[in-house]
Amino acid sequence: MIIKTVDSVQKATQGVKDGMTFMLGGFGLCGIPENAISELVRLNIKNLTCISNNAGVDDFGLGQLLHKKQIDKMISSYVGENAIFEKQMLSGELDVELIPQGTLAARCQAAQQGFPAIYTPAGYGTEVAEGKETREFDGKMYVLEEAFKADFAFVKAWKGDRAGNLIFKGTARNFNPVMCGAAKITVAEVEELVEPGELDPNHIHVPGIFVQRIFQGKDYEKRIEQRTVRQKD
Amino acid sequence: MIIKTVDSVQKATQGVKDGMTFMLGGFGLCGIPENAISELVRLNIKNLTCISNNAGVDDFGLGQLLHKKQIDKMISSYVGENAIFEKQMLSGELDVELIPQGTLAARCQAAQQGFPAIYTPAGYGTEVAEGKETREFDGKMYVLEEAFKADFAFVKAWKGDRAGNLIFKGTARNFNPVMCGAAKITVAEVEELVEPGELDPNHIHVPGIFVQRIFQGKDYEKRIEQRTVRQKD
Amino acid sequence: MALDKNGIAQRIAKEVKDGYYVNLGIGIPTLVANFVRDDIQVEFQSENGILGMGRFPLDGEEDADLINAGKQTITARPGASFFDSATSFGMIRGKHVDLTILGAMEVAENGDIANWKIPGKMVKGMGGAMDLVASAENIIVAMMHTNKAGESKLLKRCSLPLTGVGCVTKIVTNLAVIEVTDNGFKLLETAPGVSVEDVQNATEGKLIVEGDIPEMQL
Amino acid sequence: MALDKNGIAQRIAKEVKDGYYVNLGIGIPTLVANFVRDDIQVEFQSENGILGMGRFPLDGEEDADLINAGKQTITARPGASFFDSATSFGMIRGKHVDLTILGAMEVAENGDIANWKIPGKMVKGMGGAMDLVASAENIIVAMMHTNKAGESKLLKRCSLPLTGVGCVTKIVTNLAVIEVTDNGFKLLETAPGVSVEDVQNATEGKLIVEGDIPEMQL
Repeated sequence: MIIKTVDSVQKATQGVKDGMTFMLGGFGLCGIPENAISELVRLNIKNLTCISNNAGVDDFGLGQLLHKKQIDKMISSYVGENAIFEKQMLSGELDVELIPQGTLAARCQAAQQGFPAIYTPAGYGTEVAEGKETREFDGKMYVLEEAFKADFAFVKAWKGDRAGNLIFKGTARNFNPVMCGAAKITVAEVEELVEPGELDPNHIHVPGIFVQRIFQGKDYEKRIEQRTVRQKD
Repeated sequence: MIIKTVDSVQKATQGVKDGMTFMLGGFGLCGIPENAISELVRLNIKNLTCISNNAGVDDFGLGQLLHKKQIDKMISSYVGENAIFEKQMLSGELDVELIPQGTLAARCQAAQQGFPAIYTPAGYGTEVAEGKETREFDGKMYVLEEAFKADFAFVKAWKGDRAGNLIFKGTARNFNPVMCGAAKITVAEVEELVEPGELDPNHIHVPGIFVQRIFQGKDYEKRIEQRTVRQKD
Repeated sequence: MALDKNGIAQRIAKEVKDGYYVNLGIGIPTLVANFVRDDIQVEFQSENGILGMGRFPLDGEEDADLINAGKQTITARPGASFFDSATSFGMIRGKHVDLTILGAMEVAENGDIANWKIPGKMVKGMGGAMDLVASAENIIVAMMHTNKAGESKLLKRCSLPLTGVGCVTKIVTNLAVIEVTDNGFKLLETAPGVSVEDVQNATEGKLIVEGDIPEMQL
Repeated sequence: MALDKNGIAQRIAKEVKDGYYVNLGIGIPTLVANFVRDDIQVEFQSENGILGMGRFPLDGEEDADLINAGKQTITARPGASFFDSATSFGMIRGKHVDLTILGAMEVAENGDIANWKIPGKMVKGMGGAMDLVASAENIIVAMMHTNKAGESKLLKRCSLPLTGVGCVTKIVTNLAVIEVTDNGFKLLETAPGVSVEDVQNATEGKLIVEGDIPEMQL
């Protein structure tokens, strides 16, 4: 098989540069590529454009890159949990493109699957559609949204094998699968790296062809944003 | 949970009528909804339009419907294994729309996911694109292909639970998942029907929301079209 | 007496029918799950990738890999499934979700909704709301009838940036149940102890009152 | 001496590089897998939904649920994965497959290919071929240089309905290896014992011959 393993986050992030566009998986802090983000913070590359549903919190996730002012532009659907973000955005330091969450997913998937653009009803008649082509199909209006272009996609899976095949757990799946193969280079970090053949080929969520580099992540914090519990009945 | 079980193929096919458009899963004879097809043959409904990658063989799969002249129109990508088909097509009895296999999959998926149409490079510059809108994105030409509209989708899965969740085996998956939820009513037949909770929610290929009726299939023949073996080393 | 948030949720719960897949927004909509009848089968979808969302976990049983769209820890019910964001919005865009319940800052008498941005003040983003309102055919808004300044949130036209156009089908507030019709807001029910005049006074958009208006049954 | 089908497959196998994901069409292309070097890592994709296709099964170990796009029973290698048809063509359309090898009835000097239909005679359908040739950047055609009537299959223009336009990058026939350039067919190698004149005579399209043409190494 074609082996995708690299033995460190340093090798996994080789080639990242100032001014690049990154996709980063995760929803809130759930399923984010913690190891890759830490390394991007350490490398201190600047002027980044980040495509990510959310922007982390002030001191975790993408919030760390915002804190060091490494990001010029964010493309996200919801950024409500992040005060640094809000400050940089209101001051004009940070360029922010807010887009519907389903459109974000669809533009990633289009990039992955070679669709140049998609038509979605989301945002029609709102400022999201301003300057975009709209079109009627069967009496309903749609907005044309183009596939994303990105240099790197950083995703995090639960298990992966050395051929790059990935399996996710629970809702930590979210945007991770649709970003795989949607950038020039996809870097996957996993909680458990196994040998090819150990994962049931019927259960694989992302075939290895969509992944260029895979590595065993470490020290996962997996922070919970809104710990909510019920009382015993 | 919302229970989708029906206890017979008769109940599962309730509402099928002359002149309807059906989607049928399977690739060749692999993963075809054998029970539903047999029932459609028995019901002897006519003037059907069938969206299916292939047309079965003379005496199995969709070939049985062709044999009884129940089908007016086939939308397929490859029909090379079926002499009845070829005869009906050449005589003009059968209307045939041949489309690229990836376009077939994409038009099903578009219907499932609420995309009105998709742009694909497949078929550009060929007779497949005649009369269709074409368009350039980033220097490459694409053809606009509309989402399918169908009355029923008949699919076959390996395992399913009573909530309609489906899991497929091997390459019997093929077109089945993308047809689920792509028609007004999706009917799934399974080799093994289990209780909700028995399938790992991480392993489900098609969430039950895309399935309206599910039933325990029986007497699966699972015919092999091209039995090919190697000699022991 | 006007309803509180739980009262609004309780009234909306009556709109949830047997066999429905339902997407609940953050805030009052989340409370609706607590009031759905036990004898009907309903599944909750959360757009971050779960169908069959269950209750909050017991203390100590939280799983960082299992949250809802509000980032709260949750559990999965038997028959649940997990999926990626593209599939999730495929369900929504493809109209497989039967009912969407969400909050709003403003609703207009033509069914327009605004709930994601106050220019210069608050810009959290639309999340999945624009996809939901553009696709769903059954959209109930749960909100207070007026804002903190006492101004009506049921308007002739929205003043804030829109989330979606002509999409809201019903509104349940602390004062009333209102249907959005081609001709404007049609009053269906008043909250216990709330008069038609109270509703009229709190509604800037055109309010249609036909015949006797029953009181909400909770 | 002109090559036979296995010879063509053997020569094409040299175009398969370490780390390639490869899609093989029906016919001669299928034979290529037999000749790929053992010391490089290659995975075969079959568009019906498998990556990591292995050898044919042993007698008695066939699985009706495990076939390739030619409907033949196959096996899966360690590290294989199964997926649906939309994902499969996502791989293809998204240019994740590195090399596509397929047969043809005609190839034109501008890279056009025809391989799915002979009007009035043969209409089997294009299967996945139109998707493959419209998307792949590295497309090798495996075919005999002439048809059964002895007519060239390397033409100025295709006479049959096209499968794709300007897409073929290389052609390996029983007589030669030919690159499709902006200026026409460029002769790269001749089969053992085949002369440049033989190739010229069998090629209707413009054949570019520059310098000494080496003989194929198999």
